[in-house]
Amino acid sequence: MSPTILLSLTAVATLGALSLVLAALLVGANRRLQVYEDPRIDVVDDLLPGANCGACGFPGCRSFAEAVVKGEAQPAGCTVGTDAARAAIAEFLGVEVGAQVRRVARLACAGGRNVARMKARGVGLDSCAAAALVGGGGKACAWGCLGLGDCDVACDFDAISMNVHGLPVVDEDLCTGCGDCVVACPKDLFSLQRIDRRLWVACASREAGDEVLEDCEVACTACGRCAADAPDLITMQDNLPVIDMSREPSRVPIERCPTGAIVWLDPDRGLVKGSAAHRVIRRGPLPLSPT
Amino acid sequence: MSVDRAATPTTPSTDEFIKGLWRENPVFVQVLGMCPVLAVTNTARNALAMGLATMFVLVGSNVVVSAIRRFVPKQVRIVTYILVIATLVTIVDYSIAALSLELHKALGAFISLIVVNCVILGRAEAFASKNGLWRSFLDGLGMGLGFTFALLCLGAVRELFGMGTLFGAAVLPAAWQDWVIMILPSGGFFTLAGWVLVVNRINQGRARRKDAEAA
Amino acid sequence: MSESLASIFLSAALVNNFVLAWFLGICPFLGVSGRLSTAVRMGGAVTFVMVVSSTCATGINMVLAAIDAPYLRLISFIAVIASTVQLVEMFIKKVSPTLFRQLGIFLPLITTNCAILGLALFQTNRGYNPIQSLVFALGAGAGFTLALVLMAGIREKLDLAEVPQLVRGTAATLFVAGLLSVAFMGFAGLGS
Amino acid sequence: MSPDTPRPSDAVALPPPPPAWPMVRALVGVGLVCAVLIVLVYQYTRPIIAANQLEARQAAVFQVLPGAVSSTTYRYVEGEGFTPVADDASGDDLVFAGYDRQGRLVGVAVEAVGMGYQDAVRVLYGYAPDRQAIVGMQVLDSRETPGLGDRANTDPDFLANFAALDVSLTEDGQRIAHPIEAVKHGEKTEPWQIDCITGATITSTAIADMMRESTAVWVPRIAASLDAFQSREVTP
Amino acid sequence: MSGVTPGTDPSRADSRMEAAVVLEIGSSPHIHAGNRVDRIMFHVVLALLPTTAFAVYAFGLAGLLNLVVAVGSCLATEWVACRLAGRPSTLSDWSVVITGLLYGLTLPPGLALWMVAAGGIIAVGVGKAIFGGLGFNPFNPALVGRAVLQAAFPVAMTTWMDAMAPGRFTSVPGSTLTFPLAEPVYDVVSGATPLSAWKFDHTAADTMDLLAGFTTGSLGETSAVLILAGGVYLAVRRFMSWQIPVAILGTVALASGALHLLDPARYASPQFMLLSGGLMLGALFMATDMVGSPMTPRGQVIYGVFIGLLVVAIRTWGGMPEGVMYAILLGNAISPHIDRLVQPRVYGTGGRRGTP
Amino acid sequence: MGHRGQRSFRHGIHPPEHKDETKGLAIRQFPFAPVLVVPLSQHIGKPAVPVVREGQEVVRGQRIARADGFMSVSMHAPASGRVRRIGLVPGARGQMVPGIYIEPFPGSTQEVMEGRPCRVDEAEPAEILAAIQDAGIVGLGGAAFPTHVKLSVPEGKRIDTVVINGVECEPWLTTDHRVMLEQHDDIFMGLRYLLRLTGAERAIIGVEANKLDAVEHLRARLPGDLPVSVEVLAVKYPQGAEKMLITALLGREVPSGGLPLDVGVVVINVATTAEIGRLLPHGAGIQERVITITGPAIRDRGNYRIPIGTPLRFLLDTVGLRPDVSRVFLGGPMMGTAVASLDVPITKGTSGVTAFTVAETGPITSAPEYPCIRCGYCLDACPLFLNPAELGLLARNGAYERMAEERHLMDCFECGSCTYVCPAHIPLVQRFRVAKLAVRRIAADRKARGGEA
Ligand SMILES: Cc1cc2nc3c(=O)[nH]c(=O)nc-3n(C[C@H](O)[C@H](O)[C@H](O)COP(=O)(O)O)c2cc1C
Ligand SMILES: Cc1cc2nc3c(=O)[nH]c(=O)nc-3n(C[C@H](O)[C@H](O)[C@H](O)COP(=O)(O)O)c2cc1C
Ligand SMILES: Cc1cc2nc3c(=O)[nH]c(=O)nc-3n(C[C@H](O)[C@H](O)[C@H](O)COP(=O)(O)O)c2cc1C
Ligand SMILES: Cc1cc2nc3c(=O)[nH]c(=O)nc-3n(C[C@H](O)[C@H](O)[C@H](O)CO)c2cc1C
Ligand code: SF4
Ligand code: SF4
Ligand code: SF4
Ligand code: SF4
Ligand code: FES
Repeated sequence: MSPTILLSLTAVATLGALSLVLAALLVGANRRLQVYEDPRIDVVDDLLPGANCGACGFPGCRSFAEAVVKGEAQPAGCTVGTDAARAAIAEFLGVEVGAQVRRVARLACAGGRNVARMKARGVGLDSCAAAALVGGGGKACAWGCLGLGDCDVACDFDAISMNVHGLPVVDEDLCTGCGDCVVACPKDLFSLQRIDRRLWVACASREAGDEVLEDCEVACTACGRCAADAPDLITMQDNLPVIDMSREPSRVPIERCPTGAIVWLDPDRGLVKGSAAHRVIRRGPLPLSPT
Repeated sequence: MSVDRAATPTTPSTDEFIKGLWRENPVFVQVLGMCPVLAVTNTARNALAMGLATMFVLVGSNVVVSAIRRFVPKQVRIVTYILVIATLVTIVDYSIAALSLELHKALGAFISLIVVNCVILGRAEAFASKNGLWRSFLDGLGMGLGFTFALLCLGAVRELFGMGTLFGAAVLPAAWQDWVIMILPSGGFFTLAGWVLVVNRINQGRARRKDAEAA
Repeated sequence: MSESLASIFLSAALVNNFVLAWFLGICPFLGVSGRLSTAVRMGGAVTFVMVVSSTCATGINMVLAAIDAPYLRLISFIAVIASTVQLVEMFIKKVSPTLFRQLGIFLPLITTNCAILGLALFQTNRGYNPIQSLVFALGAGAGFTLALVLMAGIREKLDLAEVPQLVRGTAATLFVAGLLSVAFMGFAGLGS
Repeated sequence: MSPDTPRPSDAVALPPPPPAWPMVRALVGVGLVCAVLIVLVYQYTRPIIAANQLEARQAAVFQVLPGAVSSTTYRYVEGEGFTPVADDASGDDLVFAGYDRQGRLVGVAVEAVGMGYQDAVRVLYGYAPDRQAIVGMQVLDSRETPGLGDRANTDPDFLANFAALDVSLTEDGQRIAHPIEAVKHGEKTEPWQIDCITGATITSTAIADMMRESTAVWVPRIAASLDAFQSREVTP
Repeated sequence: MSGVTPGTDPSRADSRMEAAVVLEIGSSPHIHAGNRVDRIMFHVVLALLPTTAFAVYAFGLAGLLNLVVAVGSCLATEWVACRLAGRPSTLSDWSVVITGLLYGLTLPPGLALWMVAAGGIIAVGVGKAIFGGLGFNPFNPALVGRAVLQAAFPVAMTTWMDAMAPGRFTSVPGSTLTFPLAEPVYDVVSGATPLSAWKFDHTAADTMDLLAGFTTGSLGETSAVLILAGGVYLAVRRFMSWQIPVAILGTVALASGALHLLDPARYASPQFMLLSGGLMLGALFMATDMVGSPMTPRGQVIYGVFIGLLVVAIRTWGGMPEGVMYAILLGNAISPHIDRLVQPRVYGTGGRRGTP
Repeated sequence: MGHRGQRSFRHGIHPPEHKDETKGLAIRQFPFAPVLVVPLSQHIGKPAVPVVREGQEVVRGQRIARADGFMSVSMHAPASGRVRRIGLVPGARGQMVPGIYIEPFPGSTQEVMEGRPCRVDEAEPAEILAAIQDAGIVGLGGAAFPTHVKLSVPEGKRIDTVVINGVECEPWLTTDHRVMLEQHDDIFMGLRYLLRLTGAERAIIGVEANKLDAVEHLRARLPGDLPVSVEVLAVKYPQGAEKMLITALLGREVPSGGLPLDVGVVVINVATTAEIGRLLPHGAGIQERVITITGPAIRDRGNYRIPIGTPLRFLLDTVGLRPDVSRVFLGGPMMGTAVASLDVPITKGTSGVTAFTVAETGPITSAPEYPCIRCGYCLDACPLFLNPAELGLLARNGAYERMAEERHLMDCFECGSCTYVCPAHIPLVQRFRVAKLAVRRIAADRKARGGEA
């Protein structure tokens, strides 16, 4: 035999034996050590956006995927991803997409620096939470937005931006309804609302009477006109109108509001006030009022 | 049950070639195959040789893996791929030794270690096992070139500063003070860090320009 | 060469630290050194695999010497090591899903970790006997773990630092690696 | 139910255990093909590599034994002395005799190993029995610092130490009369001293040390069996 | 209820709040101890001045140029780094001056000035700025500068000139003024430092010489007395923790003392170990840099012992005659772990509990 | 200051005391404001429920609101007058809270109305407890925690020591000091109630060494039949915090997350004790308290007995305020809360009003914030052995949950010692307050979303 053939035989025999042993080991291992995990979870997880934002109410995308596979949640529960992705999941699992009306964050305050007064000079950390801990942040209205943007920082989706008057503005297209701003705001001004409920009370002041206008020119004075005009939609509680969100909203209640505290959130035109609301055209901030 | 996630490629196949050069450069962007990148780049010549050797194995393994991908069950995938790669590396190893013993000595164990270069198995796993022959070939070629390019970047800088030469030829004046650290391990880390900074900077600039265009 | 076991260990762990002086296992060194807890586990896993593969390599060397087939060394090393790692991986997945999740995608990367194969090749090149090989593997594993743990400690600290955007990530890690490597030069000549 | 077989509530079938045959087939098949390939390449390159290695070794031998043009490899076996072996033999009991154009023994080249600044350093030195001296030295393998320790192989001043390094034997031929020692740069006064490289005292000392130890073993052996090397037919 | 009711005295009517005031709301505490980072740093500079002055006296013009370039390059790098990062300049906090001074003091006098500048740029650039500046650097920046130089130019960094050389105030060695990036040529090369003399020739320097600083070595490793004085000043003013230097010096004394007792011929005496090389400067001014050292006193002792042991090990068994720099850098590397493991025991968690 | 041999706790700080300004000034009666503002929630717990109508006339000491459940106490009219309005009143933290506006009758004699007395030697413990709740007594040391809740010992626990907190470690304030000097009889009477109620075998009054006159005063008058001693402690802030006080006096350590009860102790402030001793024998309720009005911006500093509900504006008008005032805070400078509005009233928990001028606050507001240089001063200051530096770094990066899980954030009682010493002027305790709030909100949000996952 030529040396090449001899060598080849040794090599083939050795490697053949080696790979046989390895194959046997792996086969055995696959039999005995295999851990079962529903492979569909991986697939669904892959189809989810991976933002782990919690808008679906689950701790992360993967646990949502597990829930969807188990049938405990519907694909539509993820409000962040695209419609196509939701449809793909539904198709893959052979289930309904499910209906879920999107919820977005709504801010119950319209008191920007141009209309709401400060009564003390805040020093220290540049954060609403920190400011709220000392004297409530120095805003004359005890309920109002401090405008230091904790909500802006908290939002992972860039859906919140601070406007020139120091008020957060929510971009409805970007908002996923994850609720991070709700947790972040020390004044509890954010809440998640159905996107199709466009009647909104942009005020949280529980004080009544025209004195509140000294603190904020767009505050609700609790005059009750809105509730009077749409009694089945609105009730007055604690000096604030409360909208019944289970009902189809209408624009009627905003019409006679003297301060424009109750508004219609038009998707295109933004915040629409009633015709009776006095117009504020001030652009600069109100001066600090001495205490 | 399984959804083929790379089912229908939507990109032109030339993209497979180009992406490895910069956008998905295995070294600067993916940070893979770092050991040879650092270990054998103390001279430009070593870097080039290592780059070419790796490219050969990368292209070869991509092609073979792509060819046999349908016959290999997923449980033995890694071992099988590694056998293929190891064979190719053994071939390279012997070939280099036959070509130049000196080069073989300079590259040392790192030729053998091409087997475990994460880039190679990474491409086999992530790309070749899911794509056709031609695309896999292009992918291997592109990644290999990108890898070689990165190695050369390091090798040239390290050799120039460390010895005042390039590919063995003196390019700096005789009075040049060598920076010994450049050919030491720490110099490898620093040079790579420097290059990553440069790449980051370029990419940042690009992103900014793109943003500006979009706006 | 009949080196003493202590000097083999010291050399592999400190003087010629696998990661910082020899550039072996850089990928996991850069990849898994973000959190200390993971780093420690990865170090343990690598050390374990090193011991296993060093033993395998000793055995393979004997067999190959017997049949005089040095050309099969590389392929046998890597095949055996790869399957062993895969077995270990499956074992861990079964025994401790948490550990598995923490090491995540890096477990398969141990297979493609130069340090493992490098160890097998070096011990062969240096002609270590089985006991020396074992000590060498332990030293290399300890050195790898040490480098990883030191890096992780610093990276956790840097997580809270104001590292400039441009440097954050890989570049910062590489700079720290370079500085660690410089610091390890202090061990030069120890144990000889 | 054991933990590895949880069944999802909705009846998704557990995947069947993977079939063994395709796995074995794939792995063994690939293994066999690889084996053949490797053998082919090995067969093809082996002679070339061997020739390269021989050439490299001979080049080194010729360098440490100036004047030598051919060499023979000898193996030393305790009690039996030196016997010539094939040129591609390996082991750490080999020495290489170098011969000049006339077939006369120029000297014997010996390998020595020791711990340097960073890692092991391997050198080859040439011993000329007639001059009772080392006549050349080359570093075969080292990981010393470039620009410092690795100057041991390039620094002409340092290499000059080994042009005629005295290793004459004592009267009884058992020991070196003046063991090799290293001294700081510029302090060499005796022919058996090695003048260190500035900035690389450690490497220099290491080389001196390993040569002292090696010569203590090999020089008496070689000197005692000079005859074994002399019997060499001239190859044209 | 004794006393008069206030506010009823009509003569004090003017003191009433005539004008409304604007209040400031800040959160408590509303008072502060009054110490400030820049003041602490300034005191460190003060404490370093005697050592610096002596270095200039001992090495003359070369030493002065060295220190000026060292401090200048560090300051310049910091300024550029702040510009690049878009931060306000931090030069005024004095910390870079410390870095520059200490870095300069670790260099061999006569080192080419371009190397000094390169090292200064590395010290602040790679040692500090890339990690976010003051307070975030994992390693001691001054030592990073020196360690990188040592690795880059090992020959230049181990070529020494004699202290107290005549004519040192009128001329500088040729190597100092080497053309940038060119290899220096040495004219006045001197003997070895006490440590390398011990390592390679086994000759120990005189203790009194070491104390006073009449030996060869880096700029700042000469006068142990002045360094100690500065350190004691800082420790007394609580600007630096005394635990670290005490632990380092104590460990070195104990470990080398034990070795010396075993074999006085092979192992140097403890007083020699303590006073030679950069140990004093390192233990008192560099290991104590709070940024790279553990925060708890117990952790600081562990850190000090670790550094001390490493110093003895490297000097005794390692490849190099001196190991303080590497020991401190390695100490920096483990200090996050010391900090993690040696946390103060939080009140009310285990340990002392009350018995009801 | 570290008086050798005097007991204390470890760590802590030594801010300048500034007590000489007022400690020699006897307590004076403060006049009635034209309108008193009585928040219904001056304590921790549920607000009280009004039992009067708008327009109704009330007599000083008359109950105007009743406790709403156990975690609540009654409110009493601070003056004879008319209820003008029941609505929202400004709170110290800037919020609007429910409260009652009372217009005192000018020229009224302001006799205090008494109720059913609770006799110490006859009453059952449960009756004493009810009487304390009825008297509207809450912790006057600052926290305003309902005292009866604190004194209700749950099944299986035992109190062996009642600690009376006369430490008053807060700089500037001298309220407790004056109470100890002027109301020793009330204190001892209160102690009788406390000992009887808790069944404790002894009581210790802890006083810092800067009030040695009070110590001597009390020691000279100790009733022989009471197992009570007066202990002198080294001067150190925050020794008045109950955990530190317990450690200083008894060497016991209240477990993390636990209460003094867990080590068999209850801590009651001297003023609270005095109030118990003053009110219970007459069945009266709290209508006033002693406070220190002090600070560089105040003209007529002193210690005053002031009606609850006095608005700050009237208070400062009365004592005179310098025009360069910059901050007014309720309490002392270490723990006090700065107010944004002078409409805020004095409540039961207010132990002092301090006003600073720009001279004091300027250097603090203008000091630049440096990065943490890891000097460890804060570690040396924190009485709870937390690691404020690490916490500060984590807080800066918003890692609130890690702070709570790994670094005992929730143990921090916000004493501010760390901020006081930090040379980098990092607002540490401020960040910790935000962090604690965030941790609570996140936890609440989790809970609301359906449990831990
Ligand atoms: C980065 C670095 C590399 C070094 N490399 C070597 C080396 O390869 N060989 C050596 O003998 N010494 C080496 N040294 C050690 C020092 O140069 C050592 O001080 C020197 O060997 C002492 O010799 P001298 O007395 O001639 O200065 C190195 C030092 C450093 C910092
Ligand atoms: C930092 C800190 C400091 C305190 N200082 C005092 C003090 O000086 N005097 C005091 O009576 N209570 C002080 N307290 C409140 C006590 O912890 C404790 O609540 C009080 O003594 C209990 O008595 P009380 O409920 O009667 O107010 C302090 C609390 C904290 C957290
Ligand atoms: C939710 C809650 C429950 C409490 N329960 C008790 C209690 O059962 N017994 C008690 O002695 N104190 C209790 N405390 C009071 C505290 O131990 C402490 O006295 C009070 O918060 C004021 O102390 P400080 O001023 O030191 O913070 C409780 C406090 C809180 C916030
Ligand atoms: C006691 C003390 C020692 C210091 N030692 C050093 C030092 O060795 N190296 C250095 O660069 N800075 C030192 N500094 C300054 C400062 O901490 C240093 O610039 C920071 O390391 C930069 O982040 C020291 C400061 C103090 C207070
Ligand atoms: S909405 Fe809330 S969080 Fe956002 S800026 Fe206003 S106060 Fe701050
Ligand atoms: S009409 Fe406007 S002001 Fe009146 S209650 Fe409605 S929201 Fe408030
Ligand atoms: S505020 Fe909190 S962290 Fe700071 S010293 Fe006080 S208890 Fe410690
Ligand atoms: S006192 Fe300030 S600077 Fe010092 S360690 Fe604490 S937080 Fe850092
Ligand atoms: S190349 Fe070495 S570990 Fe990746």
